[in-house]
Amino acid sequence: MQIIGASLILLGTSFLFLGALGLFRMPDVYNRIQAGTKATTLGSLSVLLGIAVYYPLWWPKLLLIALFILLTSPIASSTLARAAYKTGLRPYRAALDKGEG
Amino acid sequence: MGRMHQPGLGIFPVWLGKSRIMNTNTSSVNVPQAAYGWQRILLATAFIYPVWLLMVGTFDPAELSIGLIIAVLTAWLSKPHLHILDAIKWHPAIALYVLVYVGVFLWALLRSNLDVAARVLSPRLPINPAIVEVETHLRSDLGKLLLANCITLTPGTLTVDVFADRLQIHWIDSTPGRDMTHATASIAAQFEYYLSKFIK
Amino acid sequence: MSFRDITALALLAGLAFLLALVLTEFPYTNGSLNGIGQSILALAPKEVGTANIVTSVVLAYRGLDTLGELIILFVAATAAGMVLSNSPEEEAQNLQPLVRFPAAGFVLQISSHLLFPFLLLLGAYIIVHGHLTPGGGFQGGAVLAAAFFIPVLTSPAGPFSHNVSSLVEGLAGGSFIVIGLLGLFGQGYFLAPLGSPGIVGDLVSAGSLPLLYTAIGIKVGSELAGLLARFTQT
Amino acid sequence: MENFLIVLAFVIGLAALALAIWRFFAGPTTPDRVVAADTLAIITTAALVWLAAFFGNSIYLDIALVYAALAFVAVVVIARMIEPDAKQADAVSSQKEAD
Amino acid sequence: MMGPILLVILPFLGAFMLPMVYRHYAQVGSWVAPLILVVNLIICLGLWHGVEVVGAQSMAMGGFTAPLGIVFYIDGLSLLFVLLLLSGSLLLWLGAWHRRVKEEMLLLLIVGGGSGLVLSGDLFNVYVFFEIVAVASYGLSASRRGDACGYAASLRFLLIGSLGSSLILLGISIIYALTGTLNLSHLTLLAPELLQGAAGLSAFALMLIGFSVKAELFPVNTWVAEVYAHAPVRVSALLAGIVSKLAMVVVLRLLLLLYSHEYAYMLLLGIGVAGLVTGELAAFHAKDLRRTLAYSSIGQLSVIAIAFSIPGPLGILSGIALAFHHALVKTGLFMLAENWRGDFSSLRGVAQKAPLASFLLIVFSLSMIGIPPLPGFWAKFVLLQAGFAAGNWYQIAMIVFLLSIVVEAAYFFRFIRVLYQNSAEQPPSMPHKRELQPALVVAVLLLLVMLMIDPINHNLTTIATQASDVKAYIYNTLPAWKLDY
Amino acid sequence: MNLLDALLLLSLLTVVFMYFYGQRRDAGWFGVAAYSIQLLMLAGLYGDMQNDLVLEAGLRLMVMDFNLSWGMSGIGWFFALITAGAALFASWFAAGDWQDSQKDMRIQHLVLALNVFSMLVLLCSQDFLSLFIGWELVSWASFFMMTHAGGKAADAAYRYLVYAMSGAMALFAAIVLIIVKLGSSRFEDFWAAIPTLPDSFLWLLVLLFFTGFSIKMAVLPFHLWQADAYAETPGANASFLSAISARMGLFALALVLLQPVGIERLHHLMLPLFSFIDARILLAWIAALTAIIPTYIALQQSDARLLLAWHGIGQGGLMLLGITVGTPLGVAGGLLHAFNYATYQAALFLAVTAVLYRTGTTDLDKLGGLITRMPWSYIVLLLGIIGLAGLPPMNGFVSKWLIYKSLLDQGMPMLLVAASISTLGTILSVYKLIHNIFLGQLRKVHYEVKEVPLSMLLPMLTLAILGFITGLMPGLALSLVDKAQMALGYAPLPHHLGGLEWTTGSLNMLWVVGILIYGIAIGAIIFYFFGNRRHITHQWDNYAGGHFLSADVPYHYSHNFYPGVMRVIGGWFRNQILNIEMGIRHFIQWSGELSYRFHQINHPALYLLMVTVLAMALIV
Repeated sequence: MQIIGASLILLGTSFLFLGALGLFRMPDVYNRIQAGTKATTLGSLSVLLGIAVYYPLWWPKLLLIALFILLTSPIASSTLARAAYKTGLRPYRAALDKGEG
Repeated sequence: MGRMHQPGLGIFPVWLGKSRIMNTNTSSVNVPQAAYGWQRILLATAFIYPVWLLMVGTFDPAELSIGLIIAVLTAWLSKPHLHILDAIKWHPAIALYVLVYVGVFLWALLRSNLDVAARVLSPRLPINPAIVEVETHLRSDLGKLLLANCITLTPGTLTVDVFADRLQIHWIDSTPGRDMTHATASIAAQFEYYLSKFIK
Repeated sequence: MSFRDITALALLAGLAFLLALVLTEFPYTNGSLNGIGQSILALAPKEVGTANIVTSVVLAYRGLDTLGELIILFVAATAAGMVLSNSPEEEAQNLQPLVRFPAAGFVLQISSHLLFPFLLLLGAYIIVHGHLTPGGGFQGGAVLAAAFFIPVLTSPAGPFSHNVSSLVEGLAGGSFIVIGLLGLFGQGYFLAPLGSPGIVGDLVSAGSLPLLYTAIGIKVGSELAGLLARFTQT
Repeated sequence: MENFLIVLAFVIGLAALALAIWRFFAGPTTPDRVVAADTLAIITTAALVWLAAFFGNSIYLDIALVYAALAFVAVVVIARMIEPDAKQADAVSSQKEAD
Repeated sequence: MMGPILLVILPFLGAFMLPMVYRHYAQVGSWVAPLILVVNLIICLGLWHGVEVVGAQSMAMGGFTAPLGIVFYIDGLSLLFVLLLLSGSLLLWLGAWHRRVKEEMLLLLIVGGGSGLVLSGDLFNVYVFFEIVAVASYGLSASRRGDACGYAASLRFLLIGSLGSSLILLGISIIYALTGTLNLSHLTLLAPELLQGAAGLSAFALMLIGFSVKAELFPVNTWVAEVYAHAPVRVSALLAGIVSKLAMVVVLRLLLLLYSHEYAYMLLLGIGVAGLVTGELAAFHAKDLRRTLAYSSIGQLSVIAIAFSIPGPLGILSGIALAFHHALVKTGLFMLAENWRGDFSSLRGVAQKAPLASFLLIVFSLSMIGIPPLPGFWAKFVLLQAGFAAGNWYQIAMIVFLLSIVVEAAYFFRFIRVLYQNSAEQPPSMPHKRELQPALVVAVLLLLVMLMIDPINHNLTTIATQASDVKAYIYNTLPAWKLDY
Repeated sequence: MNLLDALLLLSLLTVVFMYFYGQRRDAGWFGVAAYSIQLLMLAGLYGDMQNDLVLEAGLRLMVMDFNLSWGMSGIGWFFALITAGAALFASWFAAGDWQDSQKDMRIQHLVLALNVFSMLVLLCSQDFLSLFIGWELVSWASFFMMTHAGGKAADAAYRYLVYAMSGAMALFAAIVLIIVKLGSSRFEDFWAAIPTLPDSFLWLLVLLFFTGFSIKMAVLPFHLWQADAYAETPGANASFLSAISARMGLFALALVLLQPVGIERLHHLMLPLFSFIDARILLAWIAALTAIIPTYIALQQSDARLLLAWHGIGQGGLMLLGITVGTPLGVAGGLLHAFNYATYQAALFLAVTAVLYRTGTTDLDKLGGLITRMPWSYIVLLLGIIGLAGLPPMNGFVSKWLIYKSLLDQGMPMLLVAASISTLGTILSVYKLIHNIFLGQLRKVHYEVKEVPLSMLLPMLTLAILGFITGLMPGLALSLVDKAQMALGYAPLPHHLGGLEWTTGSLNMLWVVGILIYGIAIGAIIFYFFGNRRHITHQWDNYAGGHFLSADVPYHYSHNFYPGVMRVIGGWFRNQILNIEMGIRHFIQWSGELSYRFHQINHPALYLLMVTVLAMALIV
């Protein structure tokens, strides 16, 4: 059982790392938002789940945290993306031309 | 553009202060109807109280009673925000639809993460971003919000902004030649289907 | 990098070095908790009745400091309000100051409706459990303030009644002091604990401390909200 | 085995933290930094939960919750602040039309 | 013993309630602040009487005794400065801040915080009250509307003030790390053992510099001139006259109780002399009235620092006397400066238009310079006595001090003589009645002090002796079980 | 309440009265009455001024455990007499028509009364604290007297203020040092302790006291302020100021230092390194230089008031010289000179003011020939300058004679030579004064000038006559000097109405004047009976440089008056002291600007860091 928990935590941190890596590698802010928020959301959920395996009694609060992250993470990314768009940042140029063409 | 939506956000409880401003400044889009005020509060309490229970995690009588008071108070203080609850379609199978929706959503979240993982880990960094607009049939604000959130968390897409009935979406990989508008619409439609079961 | 920056950096480095030298003089052998700390650890559950020792220090042994910190925040809010508000006349008429920001995007606007009750509840939870868990009036107050602030942020043109916020603020601060004065007139000491300590760990325990924390929480919340709203609206 | 997994997770988490911090400092635009901050916040929330487990004390969960809430608010606030104000927004949009 | 805490709490309560009262009962609202001040004044006088009868006392907050809880220490010194704060605020209130809610609130908060500052017997508590006073003064200093320079000055004030506060906090944490306690009397007990090392003394240095920001000491007083030049005169008077002294009192307490050490005395003396020289010279160079007054207050506070750095009751006595005199006279001077802005040359011929104000200006200036038989002379006289009787360094400081008096006379009369010259242009108007009233009250007080110099001297001597009695401080504060330790 | 209390009270009441009613036209007459009564009261105190007794005033204060008391001794009484007299004449002069030319008579009356009062307070001081209080009162009162005219006077007064404050601070330091050392501020305690005080401490005290007092007297290195300040003060008050104000320094110096420390002790205070110079010689030479240098500066002046004011400084040096000689003869000479000087200097200033009143200027280059228009003023000025030059029959001769005599007796020939040089300069410059104003050609613009009204003429004439009478019968003044001398512990001079009998020589002015008048009478007889008939020409018919000038060639030789003398001594005027003053002033201004800039920094945190690091580095 605890192996499962530990694996979930490992999986979660891996996703967190992937998110951070995406943040690191992606060429423009929109793509960074995509990579960063998605991966970290799932990553943190996974970590929470892993902890819940360790401490089953904590599930109510962990669930609450998870719900909160699920709710706020897309809101934050969307708000950020909008702000970036409003400041006039264009999506990654080379690809955009092709996409519209 | 974005300023079209200015629903009446009575933020701090102005009604306490008998402010002169209140009647003039709240917009007409979603004015809370006084007649249904208490119903909404009741409904909101029903939503809020379980959250309290989740927070405290016990059934200690003191916690329960204080929690009830706080829940009602919170609901009352949130009065100007409660109009979004009007969007819910009430019918017996609502719980089921919500569950299905959550399942679909989680599945999409998982897929999207794998997608991101693949892209990030790929040495070529296969991305091809574009911004696409798509229409939605959902009418309520809550519905559109949930839709936007879903789209944000599904593979390769990110909601940048929402206008009256269109969503502005950033694609991480828009393959050349593919009809992006159509592809987006299909994704939106998928979630819309489940959402429209319980939200206007 | 100007000469001034270099000077400042050199000075900072010198200060750090000197502080490090001073650090070597500290009596580490005593352990981190020395005389007073140990006394409080031993006495607090019995005298005050909080599960969270920090709270007993914050509200009982050093209740006056807490009041002081509360007032620092209050002063800051008042001062900022004075500086940022447009003029006394406008203030008196409760006219809204000029708005610099346009309304927020749809997503944020709608989600603020969802977030508001949640944050409110969270704040209340933190405040009410201040004597049991870490956090308390200040942290809970911050969450409350966030709850009230997000709607302001999403639509700065919306009405934020500074009158009401200052009213709530005054009442909450006043009630803290009144509780303290009750101690003064009842027990002869300002902020003397009222009521019985109760059973450590219960929600209803530690006498009047939860009430104090509630007062602090509401006060901090309204204050920070008002302050943030001022900053946004100016 | 499980200890190894946990330690590995810890190391990976640290690496993630490092990358996010790098982005936070590297920029290059303000939105980039905010994204990094957002990511950092989520990672920290997870770390706080993990800390609660490490100490076996559930009160850290409260901290995690409050932290998550406040961090979110902070990110949103900054996102709002970097949005151009009314005048600049018009300038930006007109420029967009000119494009 | 409810008095001391009421001194602190009532203004706070008043500040909390003021907006509400104003909102609903505007007429009542304008009387809340003075009422509280008067009540506090009465309480303070009652306590004073108590101290005269039974001597210094302490009072524990919440019933938690000394080393654990927070204690207030009530002796002549603290009550004296509370009295100064209360009466000064009352004077400055005179018909001025009517219906300006926020300013009145800040004034009340300064009163409450300042009373706590001097009464408190706990280091961290002192810091908290100091912060209250500091933040309120940042606010007040920016209370003139639409003055960009004033805002910039206040911002700088805030900046350096917060830096100073952090230094104080650093010093307090060092002390706490060294001793494990924050109670002043407990610290006094432990000080000879634990605080006379490099760490303890550097804590003093940090705290001294932190408090110096508010006490306008060298060289962290660079905010002074611009803030005083742009803030409303009442605020300048309050900050220069009263608030700065409160910080000095804290420094005095630290010096007396914890740091009777050569280094501490010499540090304070050095800072004082440097501040005296730069302050007076800068005042000499200043080209407008309010900056001159601001720099002059830097010089005066440096003199007070020098006085406090002289070991023994005579130094304390002279410091207190100088502080009081400066508070009184600087208030009066700032009041008169309300309408007299700008370059000196624009003040030509003012005396014909405002003979009374000009006369008061001369009297205040003479007292400031220290011309007998005005009270300023006696304060300086005591300081010189104390200084010349102390060691070599102090004698050098006294020579500098004497020379600075010459400079002082030079800059005061550089603008006073302008007032009496004839001018073709229309001179600036005379001070408004609401500024002239407090100035007149100050003048009357000055006269009273001059007539009663001997009883005042005796009282102050008692207070100074009491304040320098470290043993009494410990015995009055700590419970018996701690003393055996 | 004794007579002294009444005197002080009356003086104070005069101040109060002048404050409220000073603007009335008859306030001057009230002043005359008040000062006359004060003078009478002082006369009434004549009998009380025995040996070294002090008449205590009723007012006593106990301040800060120090006794403050006032009382009058002989020396105070002597100077008080001069003060009240000078005030009487100033007020008399101002009471009449002269006040019409003034705009601010109320303030003038007020500051005069204030000065008299503060001087009386100073003269009555019986301990160091009351001395300092009185000293400051006098300083500020005279500052206000100088400053109220505005313009250049205010600048001069400001300069005076800085000097006075410096002196006061030296004094303050000395007083506090004494108090700290002895624990008492009473004169007696100090005097009693003097033999026990170490030389170094005494040197310090002598220097501090001398600096403090001599600034008021404008003794040499501190002399720069006085002439401008006195010259610019409105006429009546200027006469008062120059007659007595600076003498307060002399009084204090005599009271505090010379008499109690004693000339003997001063004589044994050797200058370190330069052991051939002792304190007494030092003081004497400073006094002698003060007598010389300002006199020759006066010679350069082209403004009558400035010229007179510069002479005041020189005469002060002469008085100090007499006092420092320290024999009964010398002290009597110094004191008598103070008295005599007051009479003729007041007369001179009033005469010049009279000229100013009629012509509107005191610029010596713009006047001339007024003798036909203002003969009485001419006579007053003539008598005055005879006194100033120290020639018989005026009283200046007597006091100078005493001083020279004492110098001779003490074997100080070089000082005598110095004093004579000073007198030479005086004679040269007073001739310039009278010539440029009254002699020579009358200027066209002054055709219509008339003699000043009787209200102004009377006090001038009275003063001049007073000067003549005390010159004729110096015994009158010497009997006053006796009192002062006894208070200082010197034996009174054996004197009679016409002069004195002294071991090394005697003086009888009655004889001297008699012979003088006899000589003049013989000359007149020769002139009128045996000489040519009187030949009256027009004032413009004159000659200069050997050329006759007719009435149609206006030529008045006043500009660059003593070119020859100036060519000889001009090189000596290098204004070294002025340069030092300028240097100090510039240094203060420069460092003031530096300090100001220091406070104007935009990054105050730097200082904070700096001082923190420094303070911590000192201990760690």
